[in-house]
Amino acid sequence: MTHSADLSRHRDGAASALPETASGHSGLDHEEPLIFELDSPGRSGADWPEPPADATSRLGTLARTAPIGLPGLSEPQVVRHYVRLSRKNYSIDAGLYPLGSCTMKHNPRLNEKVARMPGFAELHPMQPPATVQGALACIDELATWLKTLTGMPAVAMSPAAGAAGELCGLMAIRACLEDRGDAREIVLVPESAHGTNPATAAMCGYRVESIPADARGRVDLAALREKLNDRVAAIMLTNPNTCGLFETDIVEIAQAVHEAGALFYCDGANFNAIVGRVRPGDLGIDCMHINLHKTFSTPHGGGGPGSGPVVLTAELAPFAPLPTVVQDGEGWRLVEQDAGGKSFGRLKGFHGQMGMFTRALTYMLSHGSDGLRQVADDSVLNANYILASLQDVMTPSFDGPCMHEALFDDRFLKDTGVSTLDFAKAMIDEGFHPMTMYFPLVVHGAMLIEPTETESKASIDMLIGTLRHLAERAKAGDADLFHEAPRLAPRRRLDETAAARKPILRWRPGVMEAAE
Amino acid sequence: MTHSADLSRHRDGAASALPETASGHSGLDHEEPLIFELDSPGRSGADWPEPPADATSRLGTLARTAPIGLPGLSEPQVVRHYVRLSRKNYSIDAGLYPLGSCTMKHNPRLNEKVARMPGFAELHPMQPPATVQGALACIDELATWLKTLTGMPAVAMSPAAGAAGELCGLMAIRACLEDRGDAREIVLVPESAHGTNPATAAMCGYRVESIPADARGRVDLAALREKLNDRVAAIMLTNPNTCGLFETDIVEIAQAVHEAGALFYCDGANFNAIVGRVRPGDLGIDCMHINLHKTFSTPHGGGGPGSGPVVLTAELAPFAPLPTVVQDGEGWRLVEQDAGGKSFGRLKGFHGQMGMFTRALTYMLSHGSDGLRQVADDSVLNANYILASLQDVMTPSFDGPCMHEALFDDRFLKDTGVSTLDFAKAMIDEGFHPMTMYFPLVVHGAMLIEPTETESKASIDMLIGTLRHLAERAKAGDADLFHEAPRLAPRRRLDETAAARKPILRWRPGVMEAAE
Amino acid sequence: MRYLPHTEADRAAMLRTIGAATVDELFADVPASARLSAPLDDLPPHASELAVERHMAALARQNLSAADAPCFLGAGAYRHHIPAAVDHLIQRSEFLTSYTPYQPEVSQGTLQYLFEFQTQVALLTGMEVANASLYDGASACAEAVLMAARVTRRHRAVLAGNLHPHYRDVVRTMTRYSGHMQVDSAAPVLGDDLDGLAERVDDTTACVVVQNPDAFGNLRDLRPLAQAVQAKGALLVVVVTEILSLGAAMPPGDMGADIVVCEGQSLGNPLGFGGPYLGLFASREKFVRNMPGRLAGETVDSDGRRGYVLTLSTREQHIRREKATSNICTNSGLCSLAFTIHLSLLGERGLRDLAGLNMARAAATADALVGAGCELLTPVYFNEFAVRLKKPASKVVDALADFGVLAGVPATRLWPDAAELDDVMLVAATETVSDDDIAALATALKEVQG
Amino acid sequence: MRYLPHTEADRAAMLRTIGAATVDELFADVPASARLSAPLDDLPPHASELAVERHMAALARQNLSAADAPCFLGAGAYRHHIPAAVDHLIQRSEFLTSYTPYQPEVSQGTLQYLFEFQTQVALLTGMEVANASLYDGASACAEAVLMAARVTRRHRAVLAGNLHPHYRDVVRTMTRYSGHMQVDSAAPVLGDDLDGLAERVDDTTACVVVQNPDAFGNLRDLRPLAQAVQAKGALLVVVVTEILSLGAAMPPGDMGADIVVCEGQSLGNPLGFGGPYLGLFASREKFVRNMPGRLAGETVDSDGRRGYVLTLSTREQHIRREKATSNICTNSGLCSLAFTIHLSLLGERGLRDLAGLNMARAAATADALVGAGCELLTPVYFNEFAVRLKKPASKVVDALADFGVLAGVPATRLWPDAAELDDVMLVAATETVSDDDIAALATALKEVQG
Ligand SMILES: Cc1ncc(COP(=O)(O)O)c(C=O)c1O
Ligand SMILES: Cc1ncc(COP(=O)(O)O)c(C=O)c1O
Repeated sequence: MTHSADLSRHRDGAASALPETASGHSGLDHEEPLIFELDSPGRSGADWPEPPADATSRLGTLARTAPIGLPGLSEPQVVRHYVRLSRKNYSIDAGLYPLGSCTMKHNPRLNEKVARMPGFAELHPMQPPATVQGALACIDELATWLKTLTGMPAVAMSPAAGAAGELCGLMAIRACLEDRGDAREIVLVPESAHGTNPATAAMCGYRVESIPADARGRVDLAALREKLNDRVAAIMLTNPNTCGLFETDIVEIAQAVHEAGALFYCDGANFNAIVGRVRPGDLGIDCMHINLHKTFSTPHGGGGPGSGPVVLTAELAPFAPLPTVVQDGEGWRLVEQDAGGKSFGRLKGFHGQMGMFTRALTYMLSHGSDGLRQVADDSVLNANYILASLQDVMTPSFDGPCMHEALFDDRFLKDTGVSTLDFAKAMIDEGFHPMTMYFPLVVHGAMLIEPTETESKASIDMLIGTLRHLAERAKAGDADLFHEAPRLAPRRRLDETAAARKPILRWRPGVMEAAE
Repeated sequence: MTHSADLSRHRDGAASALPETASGHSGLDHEEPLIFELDSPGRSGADWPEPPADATSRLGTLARTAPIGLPGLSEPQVVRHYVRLSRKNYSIDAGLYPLGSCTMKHNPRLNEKVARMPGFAELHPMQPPATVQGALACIDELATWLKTLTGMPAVAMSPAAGAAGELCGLMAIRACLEDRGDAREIVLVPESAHGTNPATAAMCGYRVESIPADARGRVDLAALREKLNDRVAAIMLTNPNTCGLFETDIVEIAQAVHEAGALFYCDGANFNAIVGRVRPGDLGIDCMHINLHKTFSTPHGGGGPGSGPVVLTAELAPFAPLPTVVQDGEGWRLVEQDAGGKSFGRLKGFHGQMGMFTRALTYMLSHGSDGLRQVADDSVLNANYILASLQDVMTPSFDGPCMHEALFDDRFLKDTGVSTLDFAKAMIDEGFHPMTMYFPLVVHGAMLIEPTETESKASIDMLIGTLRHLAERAKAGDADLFHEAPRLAPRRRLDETAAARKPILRWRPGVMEAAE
Repeated sequence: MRYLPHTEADRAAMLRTIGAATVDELFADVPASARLSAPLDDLPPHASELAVERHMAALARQNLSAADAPCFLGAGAYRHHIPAAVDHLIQRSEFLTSYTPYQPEVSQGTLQYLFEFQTQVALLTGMEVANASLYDGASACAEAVLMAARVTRRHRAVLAGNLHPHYRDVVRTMTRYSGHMQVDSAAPVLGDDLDGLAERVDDTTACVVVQNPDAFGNLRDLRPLAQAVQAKGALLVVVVTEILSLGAAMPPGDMGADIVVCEGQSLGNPLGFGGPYLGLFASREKFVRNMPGRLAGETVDSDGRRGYVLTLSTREQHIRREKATSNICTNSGLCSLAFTIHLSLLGERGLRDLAGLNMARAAATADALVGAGCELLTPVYFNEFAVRLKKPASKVVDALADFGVLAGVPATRLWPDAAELDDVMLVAATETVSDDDIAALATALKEVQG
Repeated sequence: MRYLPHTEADRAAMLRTIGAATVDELFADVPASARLSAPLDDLPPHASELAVERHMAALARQNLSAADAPCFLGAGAYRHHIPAAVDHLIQRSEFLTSYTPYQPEVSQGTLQYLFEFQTQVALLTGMEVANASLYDGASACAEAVLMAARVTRRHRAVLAGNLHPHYRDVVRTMTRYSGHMQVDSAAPVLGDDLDGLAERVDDTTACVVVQNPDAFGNLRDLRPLAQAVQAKGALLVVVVTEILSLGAAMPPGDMGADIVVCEGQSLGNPLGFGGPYLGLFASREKFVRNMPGRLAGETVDSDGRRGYVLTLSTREQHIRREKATSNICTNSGLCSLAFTIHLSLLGERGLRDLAGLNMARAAATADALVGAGCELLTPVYFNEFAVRLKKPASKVVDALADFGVLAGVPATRLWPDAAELDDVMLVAATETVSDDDIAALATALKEVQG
């Protein structure tokens, strides 16, 4: 299919809400082919001089001879391609992004600027330490912030994201238990936990057992006590939990876990709710990962990269992964080898997500101790405001106050013919990104709304007004509105079943032509 | 009007093509209030420490005491505001922008990067010359390129845009004529000229007389000869002209003008068509401005800034404005005062549009001599391709070959009830920016299409296909489609008459509320 | 070439459609004598990004960036901290690579910010209306003089002695041939340049142009002047070269100005060796049809929704041609965007705090200079003042540059003929000046002056 | 605080709606003993952009940027020229500040580029399918081993001796507790680490992991190995740490690889002191339901228009939880965008030219080093090779850093226990290395080695 052939492509059959155009474009929303369909062989958006003819001759028969199949585009086409694609995305910059558990807060541009300073961005990870003292100092300064904010004595900086942090923490726990000579086999995880928790436990060779929640949406302490025994290695508990609630019995839980000889992994993905308000170390946890890409505002980037440092107790610290940064009389050193120590090893190619460290530290310095506490306050205030404002038209799953996110379920949609999914898709037409849906699993048709602290009251009022309106229309029997949504987005609902049944995971020459 | 009040705002009366939403938003296209409507007093998106209480006390009664009235927003709101606004704009990055006479070509990002190097961006214009040798060398290097490409011995770098360049050139001409003791009063300008030409001539105290075009869209040489006399100071001629045609008789015109004791100002806005192909100096012109923001790709920025250096003959050079850059044994110097010389003075606060110079030089170095010639070739090729491809359905005003733009008039719309304006607005729905309309004034309902060299064949084919389609629908009597266009843009047609009749040129508190 | 999408096959196919054998044929209208047969060989061939970037970086390295040195230069261009969000946002493709918003349906982004910008400028200057920008402060000043002439139908402009001499020169240049203007300018004075100014107004005077703070940093009360000038039927044009001063000082509008022109660089725009900058232009509403430059205005679309358009275009060259109020077309679009974003970030409070901070930094700098033996010449200043040195200022400034300190602007660089200003240096201190910078200045100065 | 929109009035109004007197009440669920009553005073208070930027710039200045020094470091991270368009485009708000594309209707931008990215990775590696990225090359390598175990239901991994030791270590770490994996790794050899490798495969072996070019830069023909390994029912996992090498060298897919993992940093991503980087993961199509990580796939919307979604999610943690193929959730999204944009800019021709240029630069560097008395240890290399010095490499490298030259990576930094590698240095030369850089290296080396 060539670009211009689009002209003849008419969508027939399916009823569309949008007027037809000959070009396929719709005003400022441009249809955009795949880069492969924009190819002209021999064209390039780079002007590298042709290398000497014999440049690759030393490869002999190992030289690549057949065409690779990469498309040739000029720079203007490449820029346009990605600009057009970008315009099909929702973003926090363009609107409220109330994805519960994701902490879609404003990403300050100062952080981007700092991360690009050549003194950070253009450092090779294997430079002699004397030439990277500022970088090591930066890692250490961030580590100090993390330890101070969490009240924990140690931190492992290299995990690449939250899930890697979980692995780091659980491996430290397992190494520690084995070091105690007390290998165990079970990890307790609440049903409400994020999928990475059980997946990580499994990667650590543990069997996952779930612990029930009580009617208040918290861990059932009594039930937990029953589960605890000498085969339980650890509990993985998210706090505030994925229902957006603080685990009221957390100190007792920690005590019970420790009494049973197990350790307490805390999932800190929701740290935003309590930063500066509560030090998890004061609650008795043993380790916790922190998503710098949530609480500390490094951008999500459409799926990553992230960074998941793990704070640890003194007991777990010796098992932490390498490398680590230490300061001695001569400056900062990077410890890459564990001289006879107990480190469980290396988790990442190099030292960690430095580009996220510079951003997160910039963010912390900007807010300061006072500002970070205000972050927690405002994020919790906003969620409670939403909970209070919508409780008459939607169905909150638990009593408030909540922490930084408000959880609703689909009881208010009962008998309307509208599902949580339908409801969420209608938000798209209204200019909002949907909330997190069907998570956590402990309530039916969950809708988890996390406004974050960087939304203004006006913006939140607009969300509340829109959700009220939608709830009322659902109850008024206007199910079609929901079933047809979204109508105003670059695409209407996509056929996910077909995608999974016969996966097309890459472009292949000729395939599109054949399909038409 | 508060942001949330939007919820209750329904557009009634006027028939809209778009489905209604409660929020006023439409998917990814967000309605956005004015910044003033987003105000919360006391809020700020900057964290300047409060200055010492007595900081402004030295101003006494001259201190500003009453509120200024500026709105208080946080950074997240500011970022969202401008991101949302940006999404309501068409741009060259997102699509073909066939504005004739505007040279909307790709703006390479390398140029942006270079312009932001601290060694350029963070120089104060009044630094000691020893500390800005690289900047002066850069200006001189760009000057060399401009002189070489145009075949002219001198260039004045400070004019801020094309119009300022015209003023620069005409002032040099006037100063030169006065220096000759031969003050004159008339400037000849073709009717097809850009509005800045007569406006500039008037600013220079000249009376404008127009010269007619012949049937081929060029200056009528015979008619011109008749107009020439000893009261004529200069001719201002655009070449290639605004009909997209090369002035075939330009050498003879120059001769005739010079014989009459007048001088030849060439408007170089269309230099893109001939760069590397023709040196205007070889045609006999006396001076010419170059829009760096056209031919040399500095971005248009939604209206500016630009840069309009003027190349000059040796005769005119002494009259050029200050400051100038000269190289001597010790390096580069900035000549800010004309020691008893003939310079007509200073045109700009400082030395010129340095930020555009760095970009333009980067662009030139990237293309090189060979690449710039190819620019001319491809821009001309593209325009002729459009002309040839559409001549059967639209009405070209003149025979080809054309230069870098193809001119059509509205004869093909005769009796269709569709105007040039309607036709152009229909392009918006199809995802294209309209061409330049109703300019030049010499043909009826002009449509001036300049694709530039940075559009691919596929992209141009898509434009051609779309215009064919629209022309056919107009002829098929589908006038409604055109009258209602655009339906798919962020706004439908705006009432310009109302805007001019009772101008609202600024926000005032309370005005919006009252209006609703 | 990375920016040129055509392959040779594309070109051949297009030529076939055109019916031409070669591209050369398309240039048949060019006189044969003027056709270049090959690329000019006195210019280099195309180069990779890497090569070009290296070349330009080498040039940049030959400069002393004000970011790497204590910098106290002002005189109409000021180094301020630009929030990171500003540069990010102005680089949005839709702002950076769009044209003048002539098609309002797909230009609401630009039009709305221009409307907001105009409002901000009007508020800052204390005026009723403002336009969508001119090239820079100096050319705006010249346009103000021309507009005053149109409004008053008079042809004489009186310039105060302490108007920035570049502004004075641009006024002279741009009025030289236009409308028989006569420009009466005075020499700079270290004292009060308002003294005797009103007396220079006669019944042919279109306007008096005065800068506040003046070129030596003096902030004055212009109300008596405004009354005197207007009593004689002339307009008062007030020039502000440091727009930030209006965060602390009484606005020209409150002092009675008829037209206010400013250099807007300080907000959102880097020093950039002098350009592109941003001319602000505000006036009384009744003069609006005589204004130069573009204006964005509010209206509604055919669905009744609020929207914005360029308006009152009958003033402009593309409609009115030789009768236009100015020849300006391209203006300072993106610079006005940077300005309005920066000001939106600051808001009322941020602007006032920043202005106060500038005053405090300037006072600290002045104290240090007085401590280093300089005489402070400016009694009431915002963030810029003049000092008398013990040696010729141009020598001192050059010597300090060798110490890596950008100390100030010698008055004689602005007024080369004013021998009495030989030992006078203009010094500006903004929020970007640190205590270390001030100490470095004072130390180096002691070293140089002895 | 500039990032926090609420005024005190907003907060009060919201508390009223909630029915709480103070925000403290909302934290009532926190055990009293753990409530902090005030901001932690061992951390500094909030600061302006200017202050923060100064602080961070001071840290950055304490580093020797590879942009300011001749840089010959490789060993799994390579300094390449990144086209300016890449960084511009990845900073588009809609890419930078969006989440994982779980809502496809408003995420087509991300989904389509992921689909394109997967295709590019498949083409480069010569494999059938690729995923939407993992954290980095090393963790991708570990995931490959785990996947091989799932596919083969075997539990032993054989690692070639010249696998980058960081990769080896990450494999060891991530398999330590997972699925009873047994990791058999060998010591590095300056010769051929494929020698005897196939013999280490037994019927419990899930896979053999081999790096190509290996950690010393040797490019080898893996076809015989692939056959031998697959004949024993094991999979061949090929690791590529310099993805650019695939612009010149036969792809692992053509050599018979079952799984290919690469470090993708070289395209589009800065050195950044080691991260974030980009794990590429490709395999045979038949293994796709065992793949870790996200996959974008093509489908249609309800209007029949082509579109993209995340698919086969039943492999992933958010659906399958403890049965998932990996625990990965957040991946390297934006890094994959940078990669795909860079590769789109290069295209087939640009990639090949760039790869050839790297080979030429490396050859020139090798010549200069041999000229300076080094012994070249790598017979067939792409842009990286090992040399034997006359002195211990770590001393030489430190001494050269004092000359402002980043000369290479001492082999003992990677293998601290390999005394026989004491005088071996790894050297990489990309297109960013100029003739002057090479001369500076050679000169400084002669100085240091005598
Ligand atoms: C509660 C919770 N835990 C863990 C994670 C995993 O973090 P990451 O995506 O950074 O691996 C998430 C992320 O969505 C989460 O919400
Ligand atoms: C032919 C022509 N001349 C002059 C100009 C004026 O240039 P500028 O807008 O840079 O002042 C233009 C710009 O549109 C033009 O097209």
